[in-house]
Amino acid sequence: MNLLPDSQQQQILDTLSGLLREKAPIDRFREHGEVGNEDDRLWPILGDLGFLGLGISDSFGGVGLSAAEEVLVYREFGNQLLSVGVFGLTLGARIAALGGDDTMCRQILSGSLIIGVASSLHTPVQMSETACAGAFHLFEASKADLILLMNEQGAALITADQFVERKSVKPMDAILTLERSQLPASRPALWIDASDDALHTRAILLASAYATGIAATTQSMAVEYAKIREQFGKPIGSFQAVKHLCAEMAIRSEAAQSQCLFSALVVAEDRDDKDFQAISSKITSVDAALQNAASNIQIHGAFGFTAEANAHHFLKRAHVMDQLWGDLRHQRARLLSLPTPAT
Amino acid sequence: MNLLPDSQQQQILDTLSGLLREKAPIDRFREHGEVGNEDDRLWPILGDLGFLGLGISDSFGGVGLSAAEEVLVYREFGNQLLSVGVFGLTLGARIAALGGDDTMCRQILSGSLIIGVASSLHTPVQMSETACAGAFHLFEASKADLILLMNEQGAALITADQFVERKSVKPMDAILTLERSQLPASRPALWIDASDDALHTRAILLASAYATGIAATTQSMAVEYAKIREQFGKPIGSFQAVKHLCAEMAIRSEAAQSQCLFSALVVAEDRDDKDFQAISSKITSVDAALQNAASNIQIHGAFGFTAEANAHHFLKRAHVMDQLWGDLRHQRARLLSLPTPAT
Amino acid sequence: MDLHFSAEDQQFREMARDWLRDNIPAGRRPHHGEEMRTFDTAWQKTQFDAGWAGISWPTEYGGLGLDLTRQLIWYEEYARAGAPDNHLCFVGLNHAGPTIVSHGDEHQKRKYLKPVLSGESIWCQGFSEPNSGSDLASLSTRAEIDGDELVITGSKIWTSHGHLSDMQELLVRTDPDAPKHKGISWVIFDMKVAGLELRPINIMTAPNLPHFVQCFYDEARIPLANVVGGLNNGWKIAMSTLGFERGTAQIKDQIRYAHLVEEMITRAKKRFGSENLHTDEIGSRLAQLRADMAAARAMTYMTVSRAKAGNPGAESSLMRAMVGQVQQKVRRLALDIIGPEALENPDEDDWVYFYLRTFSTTIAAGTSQIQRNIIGERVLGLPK
Amino acid sequence: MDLHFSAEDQQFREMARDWLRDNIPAGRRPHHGEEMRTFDTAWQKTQFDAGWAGISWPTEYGGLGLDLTRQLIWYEEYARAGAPDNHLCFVGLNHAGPTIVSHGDEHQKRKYLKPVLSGESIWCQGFSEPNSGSDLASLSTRAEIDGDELVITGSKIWTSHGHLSDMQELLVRTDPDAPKHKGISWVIFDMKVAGLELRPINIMTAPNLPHFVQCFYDEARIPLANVVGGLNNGWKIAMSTLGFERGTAQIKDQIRYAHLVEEMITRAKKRFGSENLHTDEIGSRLAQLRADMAAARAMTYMTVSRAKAGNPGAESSLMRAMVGQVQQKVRRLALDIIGPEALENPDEDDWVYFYLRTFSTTIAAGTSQIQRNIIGERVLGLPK
Repeated sequence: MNLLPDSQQQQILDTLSGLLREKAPIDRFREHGEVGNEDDRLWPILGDLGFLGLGISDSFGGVGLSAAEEVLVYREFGNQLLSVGVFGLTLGARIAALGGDDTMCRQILSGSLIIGVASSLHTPVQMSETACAGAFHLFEASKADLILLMNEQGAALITADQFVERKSVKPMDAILTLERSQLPASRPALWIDASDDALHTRAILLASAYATGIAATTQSMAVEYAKIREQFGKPIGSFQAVKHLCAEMAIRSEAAQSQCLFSALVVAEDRDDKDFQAISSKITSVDAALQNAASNIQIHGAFGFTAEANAHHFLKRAHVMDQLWGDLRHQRARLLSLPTPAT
Repeated sequence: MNLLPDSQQQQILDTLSGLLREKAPIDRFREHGEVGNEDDRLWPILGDLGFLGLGISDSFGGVGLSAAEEVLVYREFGNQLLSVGVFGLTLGARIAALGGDDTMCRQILSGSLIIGVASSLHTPVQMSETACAGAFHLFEASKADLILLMNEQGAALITADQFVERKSVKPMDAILTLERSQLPASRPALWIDASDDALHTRAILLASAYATGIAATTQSMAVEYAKIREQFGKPIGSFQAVKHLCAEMAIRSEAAQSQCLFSALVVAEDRDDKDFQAISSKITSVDAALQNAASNIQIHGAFGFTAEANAHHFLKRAHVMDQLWGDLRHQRARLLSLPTPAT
Repeated sequence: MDLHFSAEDQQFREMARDWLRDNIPAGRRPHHGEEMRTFDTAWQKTQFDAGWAGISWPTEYGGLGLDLTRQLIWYEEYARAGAPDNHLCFVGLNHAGPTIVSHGDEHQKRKYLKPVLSGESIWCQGFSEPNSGSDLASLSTRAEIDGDELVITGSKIWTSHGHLSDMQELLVRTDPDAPKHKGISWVIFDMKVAGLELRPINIMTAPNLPHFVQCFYDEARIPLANVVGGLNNGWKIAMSTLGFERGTAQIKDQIRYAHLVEEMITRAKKRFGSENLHTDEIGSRLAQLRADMAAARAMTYMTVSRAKAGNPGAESSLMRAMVGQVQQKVRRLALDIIGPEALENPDEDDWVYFYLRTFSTTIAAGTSQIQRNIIGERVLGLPK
Repeated sequence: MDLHFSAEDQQFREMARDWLRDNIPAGRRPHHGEEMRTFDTAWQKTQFDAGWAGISWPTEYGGLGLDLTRQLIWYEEYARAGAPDNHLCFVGLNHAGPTIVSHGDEHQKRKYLKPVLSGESIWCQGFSEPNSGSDLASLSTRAEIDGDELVITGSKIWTSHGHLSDMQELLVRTDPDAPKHKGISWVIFDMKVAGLELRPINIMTAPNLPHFVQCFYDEARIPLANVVGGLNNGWKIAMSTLGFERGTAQIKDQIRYAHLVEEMITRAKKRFGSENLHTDEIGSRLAQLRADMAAARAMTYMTVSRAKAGNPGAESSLMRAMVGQVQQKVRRLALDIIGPEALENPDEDDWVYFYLRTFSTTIAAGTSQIQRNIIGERVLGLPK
């Protein structure tokens, strides 16, 4: 039993972390326009280095590792607020591989297919091998070939042009493009039933890993600022009120990170309690991301509220992570309905 | 518009406050045995001075004032943790007066009838002019002649011997005697329908006034202790963590007190929003009482947890106030169902 | 104890209600730029022209000279009517104006007060500096006396709407050798004088539109006569200015949030079904907020009652803190009620804008930590 | 990263599970007095006799010499089996014992350790004084050296179960002239020596039965050889003792609370109906607690992982604080689930007792404020 990364995992982490710090510094958003980002330029690079196919078997062009490694890299993605389009690629590649579509899988892993992400606007949603339908938010779908869509029943890739009444809306998180759209009953290009693979559980897990990145980064930002910003002749971090706020952030961050790594291993082993653990992880990590992002703004004072501080980007992205594949309210209700895990 | 007591009200307050400090200091509980109290010795004295019949018309031996004055004295009762038997007297006298039973009313006001207080153990409870029935906790009923019973339908006085299967239970708040009992369908000795008088609303209001007393007293205890107790060479109240805890107590206490006085005036005028205001008052004040009592224990450190510190009595009594006539959960659900007040 | 307003108060209330119903501006208030300024100044002018501006200001300077009860009634009717907040007028009406009323000389009063009430003059605040936030007294913007002028050099930051303002209440250090609280002056600064440069600062609610500005003063000159309340006396004056903000201005917020909570309840009942909401976690939080708002209103009445008894006291900070707490709860709950739509920030719906905006309100009004220090020390008498 | 326990670990787990199933004492653990002592010592002896005591203690002093993973497994199986906590053995097993293991000399180890494991010797703590609570280093109980003895005069307070204990880990001031952290010694005090008087202190859970005692030392004599870790070195030793408490002992609590939360869920579903609980405010809080407890367990695994990597670190204080927070939430929620029965405190149902008891646990383990100071300063490196 060991929750710490082994040396191979640490090497993956170090490589990725160095790459993202160079190619995707948080400050990259300053040079962009009102809405959107240019992270799709990173997909071929990430694909090339194997980061998009960590959990895909090598016969489909992947690396043949597990959910554990995926979680480690998604935490890094969260640290740098990578476009949520990356979820479309990782999970889309898995659908393609499980669906036996070698060509599509390799296209995704090379970063040459763009996959948007659908998030349900209202229940009910229809989801089956023969027909998917409903009302959705579409993230990062403006240039997408396919749209990723999933819930407890299964996971689908749907060709983008099947979505109708598409309408760009002004997003809270202006780094991401956001549309509203309807999907009339449409046969998915690929469908993986939940009984064949717990893709939805994995999606929840990856969103929670991303959220732990937000929680950890905002904690570091706040602590660093509290060490250097002086008021009344001393660093604000020496005042109990600020110190305790930072301590709360650290507790939440450690809780989220530990549960995320634990549940990654449970998902990797396909244990019976995988939903229990992954949902617990999403609850803990989204809560940590939302609260730490808010506290980070507060600790930065008026500066934290400005557009030029990066603090607000983390808060807004935390809300996106909350909504993806079911918000806190939904996850709490689901968690309560599950049996006590045997182990 | 003025929420401050006028000079007559202030005089009532000063008289009562002096009396209780002399006759009912908090330390009186130390000299008592394992369970119970001797506050019934105070009833004739309080009755004699008119404190039990403030809201009763003078034709029935009362003072002819309003819910405003009742609330002021109940806050004092809460400060000194007077036996909850006093609710039986105040509300019982009102039932007797409204029911036209002059003799009974005067007996109650003179402190010569003892009235226990029933609190519902489970819904459903049957409540009507012809039959009341249900399962109840009985407070201070060991020597009682009558039992006070009420809910949204109306208010009843029931002769004590109609309650069956009476069984003493060990109370959390050991200053009060507590029994479990059943009431088979029984005709009340007196019944006042809710359509005739909002006795239940008044009961909620008085419980909330009592709770504001708990909130205010525990706040003062905590603040006084924080001023004198020294650690690390200075009073603990100079540390932000303790200071802010005290500030939170003061905010809650001021909120509870203000809303209680405001709702007393609304009840006194029988305004349409009387339930809205009284329920808001109970929610605010019980919440303040519970939280302030807990914070008071915390600020006193290990000493706060001892039996010899009085801090625990306030916490336990706050829980009794929560249960009387519907706990926080029940009151929140009721409040949400009410329309927005017009004024 | 008495809930009744006098017949005169009641009459005032009815007049206010009638007037507001007929006169509140149609259309949505713009959140930014000149459009916002046009909207706010026009609405203020409408109130002034009809004789409703400056309820508690002295009549000789354009106000109505009425008591705090009337001010309360006006705010209540204002909120009930759904009248828009004219935020741009806030500093003038609630900080700078009342300061000049209390501490200004006759010339200053005659010159500066009426344009505030009439909406002609928009004021902003110049208190915080890059290195002086909650520790305001450590400010270092210098003003040197040169004949009958002050020559100002330094920088102020977090000046809301500075680029849309005419005047600024400015704190400057006039005696660098005195202890930090004793060398500060409160001055009236004209935003049109030479030597002032503004750097716009965008905020998270609208990353592409300026909200704050940073002000750079490079030997900017104003008359020495613009010092209010005496040279080097500015700290005391500023504290009383903040006192104004901590007093009556909060009443309006309290009333506004009460309405907002009722709107949230309506919206939640619509989304979840009112029959499902009773013991729902969102229902329970809404009910608690409803009780909180009832209590906040009662606290307002208590504050007004104490003020009428000639004893305003530090207790009003309790009401202010309560409103701040409620705002935090409202913030978190609002998005939970909206659900997935929370990810949109449409111009025609204020909820998400409001959510993001509260992050700044909390900071601007002095952090909750500072507020709790004040309550602990000034209300409860705990040691520093 | 790996979730699997080794085959040996697995075998240990199964043996532990089998043994516990067959051997945990029947009947409810008494909360007070000699009955409690009899129960706790007997249960500890049963564990010792069967070879389960002192999982991580050195074998030469009666322990099993196993690693932290085995300790974790034992706690997990212990909780799963519903084995009763023997609180009276807590100080010996988790404070005094580990301190002597780390800092004691050979004689002290031989003499004092085995009786702790076998349940023969109950230890209590003598740290706090009437005027030294969270500011422990300001303690003033004096110990003067007289030949080969220490002569102790002063008072200790909040000694849990002092009246039921045999030995005491005691902090005394041996050099009154040194700076306050440098004149303290950690000594082994025998509760049977002359010159010790005890004053019982009753607590709110059971106002008529003593829980704490205050100890009065009037020239009580113990051998100088009872000083552990060197004269005037006691502060460092005590901090490491508190470190033990802050480490593994918390694992047991974490596991216990996880079970408690599951019990609460069962009880809530019974009272409210599981179909009504999904978005209920109580259901929502329970679900959050379930997630919290899952995370607390993962934090435990993280702590054990770090320790195995030779890097235990201050981060274990995060796990400890998390468990403390959960305890606060459990406390508030427990009574809400019970409803009106919360006003009863029956001997045969632990819920209300537990609720009241948590008030002391929070205080005893160092206030949450002190904990947060430690996290801020030692984990995050924020300035004092």
